[in-house]
Amino acid sequence: MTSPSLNALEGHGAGVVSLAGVSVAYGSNVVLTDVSLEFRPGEIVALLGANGAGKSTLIKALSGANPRYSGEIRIGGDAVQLTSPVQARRLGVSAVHQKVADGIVPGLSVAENLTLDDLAQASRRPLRSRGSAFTDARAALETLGLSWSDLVLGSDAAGLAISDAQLVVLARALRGTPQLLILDEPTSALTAAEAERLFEVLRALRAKGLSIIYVSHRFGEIEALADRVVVLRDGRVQSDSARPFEWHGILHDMLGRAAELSHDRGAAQRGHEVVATLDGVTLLPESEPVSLEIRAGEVLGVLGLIGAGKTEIAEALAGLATPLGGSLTLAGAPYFPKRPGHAIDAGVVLVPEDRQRQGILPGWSVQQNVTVPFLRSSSVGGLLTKRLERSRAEDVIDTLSVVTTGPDESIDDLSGGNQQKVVVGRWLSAGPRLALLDEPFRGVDIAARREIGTRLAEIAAGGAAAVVLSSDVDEIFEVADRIVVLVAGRIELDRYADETDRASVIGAFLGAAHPSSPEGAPA
Amino acid sequence: MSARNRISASKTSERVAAVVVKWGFVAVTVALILFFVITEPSFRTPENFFGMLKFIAPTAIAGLGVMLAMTVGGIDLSVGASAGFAVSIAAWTMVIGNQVGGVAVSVVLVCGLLIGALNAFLIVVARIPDLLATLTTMFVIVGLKLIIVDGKSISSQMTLSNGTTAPGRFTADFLWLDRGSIGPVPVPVIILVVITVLLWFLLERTRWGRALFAVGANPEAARLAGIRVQWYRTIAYMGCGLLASVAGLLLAARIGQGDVSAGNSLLLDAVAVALVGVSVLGIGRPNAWGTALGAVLIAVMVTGFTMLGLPYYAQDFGKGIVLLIALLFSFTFSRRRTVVTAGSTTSAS
Amino acid sequence: MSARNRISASKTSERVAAVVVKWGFVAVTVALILFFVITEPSFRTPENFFGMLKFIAPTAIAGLGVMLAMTVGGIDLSVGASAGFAVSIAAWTMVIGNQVGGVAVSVVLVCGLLIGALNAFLIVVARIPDLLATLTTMFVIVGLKLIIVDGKSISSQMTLSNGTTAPGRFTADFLWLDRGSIGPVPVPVIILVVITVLLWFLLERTRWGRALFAVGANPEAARLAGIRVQWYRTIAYMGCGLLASVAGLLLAARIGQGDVSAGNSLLLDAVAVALVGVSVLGIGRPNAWGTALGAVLIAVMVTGFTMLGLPYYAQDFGKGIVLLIALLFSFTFSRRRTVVTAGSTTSAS
Amino acid sequence: VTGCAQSSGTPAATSGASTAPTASAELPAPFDGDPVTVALVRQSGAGDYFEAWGAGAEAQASFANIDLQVTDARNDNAKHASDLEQAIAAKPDAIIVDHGQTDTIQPLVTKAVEAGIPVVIYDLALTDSEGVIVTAQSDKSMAEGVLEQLIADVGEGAKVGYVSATGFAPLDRRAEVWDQVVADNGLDVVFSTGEVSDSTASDNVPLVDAALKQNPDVEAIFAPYDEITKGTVLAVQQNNLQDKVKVYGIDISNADLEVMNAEGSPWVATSATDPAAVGAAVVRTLALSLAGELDETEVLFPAITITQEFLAENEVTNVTELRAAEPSLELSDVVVADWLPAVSG
Ligand SMILES: Nc1ncnc2c1ncn2[C@@H]1O[C@H](COP(=O)(O)OP(=O)(O)OP(=O)(O)O)[C@@H](O)[C@H]1O
Ligand SMILES: Nc1ncnc2c1ncn2[C@@H]1O[C@H](COP(=O)(O)OP(=O)(O)OP(=O)(O)O)[C@@H](O)[C@H]1O
Ligand SMILES: [Mg+2]
Ligand SMILES: [Mg+2]
Repeated sequence: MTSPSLNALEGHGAGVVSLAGVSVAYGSNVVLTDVSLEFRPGEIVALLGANGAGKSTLIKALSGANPRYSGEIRIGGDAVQLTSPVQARRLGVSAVHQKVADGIVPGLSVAENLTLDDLAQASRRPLRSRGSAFTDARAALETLGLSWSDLVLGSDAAGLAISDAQLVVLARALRGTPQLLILDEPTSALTAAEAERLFEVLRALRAKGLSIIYVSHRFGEIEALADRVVVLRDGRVQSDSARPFEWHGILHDMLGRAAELSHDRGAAQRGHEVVATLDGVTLLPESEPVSLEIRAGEVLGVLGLIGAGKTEIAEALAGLATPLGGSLTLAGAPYFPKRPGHAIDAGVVLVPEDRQRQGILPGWSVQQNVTVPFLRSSSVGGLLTKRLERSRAEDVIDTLSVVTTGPDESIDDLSGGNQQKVVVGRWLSAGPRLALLDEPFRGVDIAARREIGTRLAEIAAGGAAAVVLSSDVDEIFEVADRIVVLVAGRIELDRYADETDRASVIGAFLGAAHPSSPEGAPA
Repeated sequence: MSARNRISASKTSERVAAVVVKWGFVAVTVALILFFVITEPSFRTPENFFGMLKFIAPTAIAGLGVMLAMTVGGIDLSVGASAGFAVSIAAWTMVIGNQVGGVAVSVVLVCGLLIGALNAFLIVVARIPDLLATLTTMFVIVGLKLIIVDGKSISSQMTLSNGTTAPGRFTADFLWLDRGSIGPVPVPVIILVVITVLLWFLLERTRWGRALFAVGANPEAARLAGIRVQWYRTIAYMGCGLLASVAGLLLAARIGQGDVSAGNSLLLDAVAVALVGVSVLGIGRPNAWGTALGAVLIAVMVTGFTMLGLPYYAQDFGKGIVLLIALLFSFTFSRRRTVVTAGSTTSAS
Repeated sequence: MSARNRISASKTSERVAAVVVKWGFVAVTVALILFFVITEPSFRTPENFFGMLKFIAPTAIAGLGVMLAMTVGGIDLSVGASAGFAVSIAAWTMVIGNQVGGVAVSVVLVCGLLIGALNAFLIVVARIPDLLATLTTMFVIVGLKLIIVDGKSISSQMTLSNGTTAPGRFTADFLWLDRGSIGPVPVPVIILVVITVLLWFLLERTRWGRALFAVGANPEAARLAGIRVQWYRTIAYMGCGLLASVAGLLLAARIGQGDVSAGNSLLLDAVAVALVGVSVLGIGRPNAWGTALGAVLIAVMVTGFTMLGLPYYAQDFGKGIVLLIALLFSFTFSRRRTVVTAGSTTSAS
Repeated sequence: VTGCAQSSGTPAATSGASTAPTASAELPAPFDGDPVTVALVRQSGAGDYFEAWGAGAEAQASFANIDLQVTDARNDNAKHASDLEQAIAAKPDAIIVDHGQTDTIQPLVTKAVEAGIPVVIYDLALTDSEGVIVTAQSDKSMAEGVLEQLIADVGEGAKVGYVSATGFAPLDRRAEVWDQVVADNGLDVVFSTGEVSDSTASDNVPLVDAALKQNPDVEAIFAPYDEITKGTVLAVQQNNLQDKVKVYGIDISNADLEVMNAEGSPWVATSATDPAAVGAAVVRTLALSLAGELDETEVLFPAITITQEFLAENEVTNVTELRAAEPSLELSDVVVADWLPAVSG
């Protein structure tokens, strides 16, 4: 651990943001204790920590979104009391929060969402013309190197796919050139190519003297981007280190125990018994039919960009949507799940990609969130049995180490990653025959990722099939025995992990999507 | 349990706040009852006690119907109309159709289910937002009722269009619904208690109740969890229609004739009672006991204020103020924001 | 630039559906107007045209108030009560207080703002859900009004409690609000049009309007973007109270006395009109023109059906059915969620 | 117009069917050509009383070749004003205004008179009835009649209750009589309650119930509006006081008769006109005036007091039978002509 505070005395210069003894409590629950840190111009600081360590909480305090913090925050040497997001932005602090949904106003157009802050600015002309909103919106997108058509800019933001919504929120944060830019897991909903573009933008901003706080669970990104790594554990600063990063130590600081950055899964398992098949299924309106065998005893990783058709595969098998064409089989028999209940009864479960919209029952306890798909097996003759419910919930909490006060805590109070663990855990707790996981690692920390990976391997070893659908090459290599690359509804590659290598997978994955792309593989 | 799990250690102040939120409303009701018991001798008789419950039973039952619609995230503005429809149909069946009470009850209950099914159809299949759909149903049902009875109250001995006198009348078994009692307990009170207990049991103790709430909390997540969302919404609206028609049966038995105006004033009180029910006991979601308790509070206020000799308009004011105090306890002093989902106004698109 | 843009790829059938959704409601209104114009000679006179608009103006204005509350994601059930309060207060000021019309108007408007502020206080500060808060306000306001006027309608020459005769009366300038006209256009119609245009302009063309919508659609996003959520909600409810009292002023001028029952029938129609406004024109969010159009549809139905000689109860039924048809156009035939993929690929490379 | 066909279930039309009166002369001008258009602008048409009144008016109108254009404000006085305003704009041959608020209707009636449209008002107090034909059922006489019976039954100084509401013109007029009778006879008013709502009958039950719990020794209750009377009767029965408490009401309908006739009913007397007959008589008044055959400018329809005993003696169970037992209700000799017999009943 190196101490950066040697330069602290020089820190009175313009642009330095510092925290001294900052603490935050939710009710009587202290989640951030005595945090002292300094962020200097022209520096990208990675903020790491396990799920529930307090990263988002720190960011909310620093961006004015949660005025109820104690301790001192200084900006450019002046002590300030941050009371609202507007005030923070006026002082040069701009943030992109973890929940994308908290940044998008449905019903307003995409252009209006890109220029949402203007609505709060007294200096702006009160009259809004469509044209000027579009001009401003285009300028905002320009910072990310994007250019969207007027049709898109004029349409309702409610219809934006999550990755595009994330881009909108990012572009908005970059308007008005902040001094300190805070990004809370910005890439969890982006594809590699979009992430790479974002990194270029961030590097350019750093060169211009911005300071940037970057939260991510993807270490590759941090290695490629960060100048410093700050680790939070249980609400305290555990370490603060400069390049070159000593990952072994950082992981230990994060988790409180030794862990490895790279994970060797050993030999890829090969399943034999076919659990489910797609026969000539048309995934996207204009794509050719594909066929795919899903086998018991192996973890299948499906890799593809957003829009490649991954979700369509999952939805067809889970009974959410009927595929455009073709047929399915399960355990050798024709399979027509008309609704999710049929699929669940047949042992096919789906961890959906959008946790907030499709996974969580807001206001409900962790326990009730866990048991909701299994009401029948949690009850005797229709009567819900507390004991059955509780044991299932405790099982999920234990196997995935969910940070919570217990099964009765409201799911709303859990950190994002822990919410995701609850959703993943509940679906795996059923002992499925076929488990489909659509982007299951969004926002979960490395330890949880390992735990989920281990659970998937166990499920496969137990004679069931697991399918992970992801747009992240690292994740796929970490969990999958067999890798399928999907491009625009077509299967571009289908190999066991030990029969191929990253280069050819990435080639199939990106090559087809960007025939002339000069970009290399994402980190 | 994992060592990394957080420990909750709520402070005394938080616990006090929780108690206020949980029992504040009940305390207001009890305080009001005590006040009337002390100041008004006639308030404390058992007759008055059962009389109040009997008087509020139709409102409470209709409120329980609205509560049921609220569990799936909706609302039903047609309950008053459905109850009024039930009154006229019951009278029509017995007085003009010359049927016995049992037949009338069956016809009315079937009509209630059909009205519920109509609401469900408009909301689930035709995808009209619940507030709008049930408002429309309200107009249609009121109009239909008046067309059926030619805008007139149906009473026995009335002269029919063919010049003959109506053959039937409200039968004794039907009137028993209002006038009968088991021991000292009037029948409407028994019906109210039975329905409340059944609904409480259904919602809080069975998996079907849990599924209803899941549909209300996040329909998409519920669907993915294998819950038949559309089916449960249909059930909830049909249940609401059924309960509204039970309320109508009690009203019909009370009035003893097919009063055309019956049920008109039920809607606002039923909705109020269901909404209040959400906040009572700090539960923060639609629930049966809270709804019944809200109804009791209204009954206590109406009776007590009348005994105090307040004119009806001062009662409105009193009702508003007491409601306000109760709500302050439930919401303002509560740490967490209670989510009341009562009706969406915009489409899903 | 994205090639995967579903909007651009919309099929003809989809475009037809979009047209149906956008214009279906308008088409129903126009068809109904045409029908009455052809069948009823007295329907097609300019007097009737302005008469209908004049008749519906208070409902439409109260509906616009509800619409304003809906923009911030709320609703206001106290508009009918506020309008009724305005009627009694206007009468009290002129008849008992012996003031001129201008004073009465000012007093009423201030009262409207205060009622709106009370609602805002209950919702924003006391955190009571809007439905409950405004329902409570409704009871309180109705009760307060009746207490102020002793439950009596205030009319000129009435005997006061001290035995004297009320000194004042409704002044001519006040009555002009209903009886005056500019050219052939009655004053209430002018007021309605002005308010509609102003609200449309405010909501659709100014940043304050967009901020109101943002607060309604996603308060958390609005808060994080620096929009003063609580402030905008307060403004919306105060605006709603103001509009309700304007509606009350028009009613008072029309009735010419402090009718205690005025405003009672306003609530359901005002809410219906605002809700219908959401769906009209396929806009999918509260808007001024849609609300006004919904009010016009009601006026056309009431007038036309009366001319056809339908009894009042058949009108209820007709109202329900026409509403239903309009809603089917707006919701049922509309496509489900539009998915826009704006372009996840970057353009520069 | 259409209401005529649908109103066939009313006592009015039934009686018309059974004792169909016929005219003994041809219709005079202006009734001998195209139908005469008359706007009937009603404050409310809902409830049994108003239903029957409207049916009677319609029946008489169609007999006299009058095309009756009915608007119903449903107790919304603002709509009542709008309806009247639109009726004037439509330039009918005549206008009947049924009920209404003085200050609301007065200026519009003046406007109509100035526009040369003949106006007949019913049960509406105008400050300036110049050029207007006034008809009324006398609220004063109705209240006096039934209260006379009350005093006769329970005597002076009795403990009495009062169930009514304020703010409604007829109820306010009845209240004046009540206050006078209370003062003159030294009655001891132990409670005053009541309301008019969208469901008046059932909404008054809890109010009276509470009042009775507190004052079970009350001897008589005056509830001067049949919807309120019904609620009062229910509350009395609910408290098992029907043998001790007498209820006095106003108005009559089939539904009311059922309540009065019920075994042990406390509703001992009511004061009433036959609404269908009154509705028809108002139309006749208008017709005679248009034909130039009406001499008065004011026509009052007398009320009679009906007691429980009278009903029992004559075995009256519905309005048709009541009419037979008490023919004066039919108003068959009020405002009639050889070409215009009473048609409603
Ligand atoms: N509104 C809240 N009420 C109570 N506790 C909360 C609330 N929000 C967060 N917490 C708790 O605070 C702790 C820190 O949460 P925070 O969201 O800051 O974690 P994080 O480091 O961002 O985790 P993740 O990587 O999962 O996003 C968690 O234990 C969480 O349960
Ligand atoms: N041809 C298309 N045109 C427009 N939008 C599309 C098209 N194909 C897919 N989409 C939309 O893009 C989004 C993602 O598509 P899909 O679910 O097929 O991709 P995916 O591979 O599962 O991607 P991810 O799960 O990473 O978002 C969805 O909202 C989908 O409706
Ligand atoms: Mg976080
Ligand atoms: Mg997907």
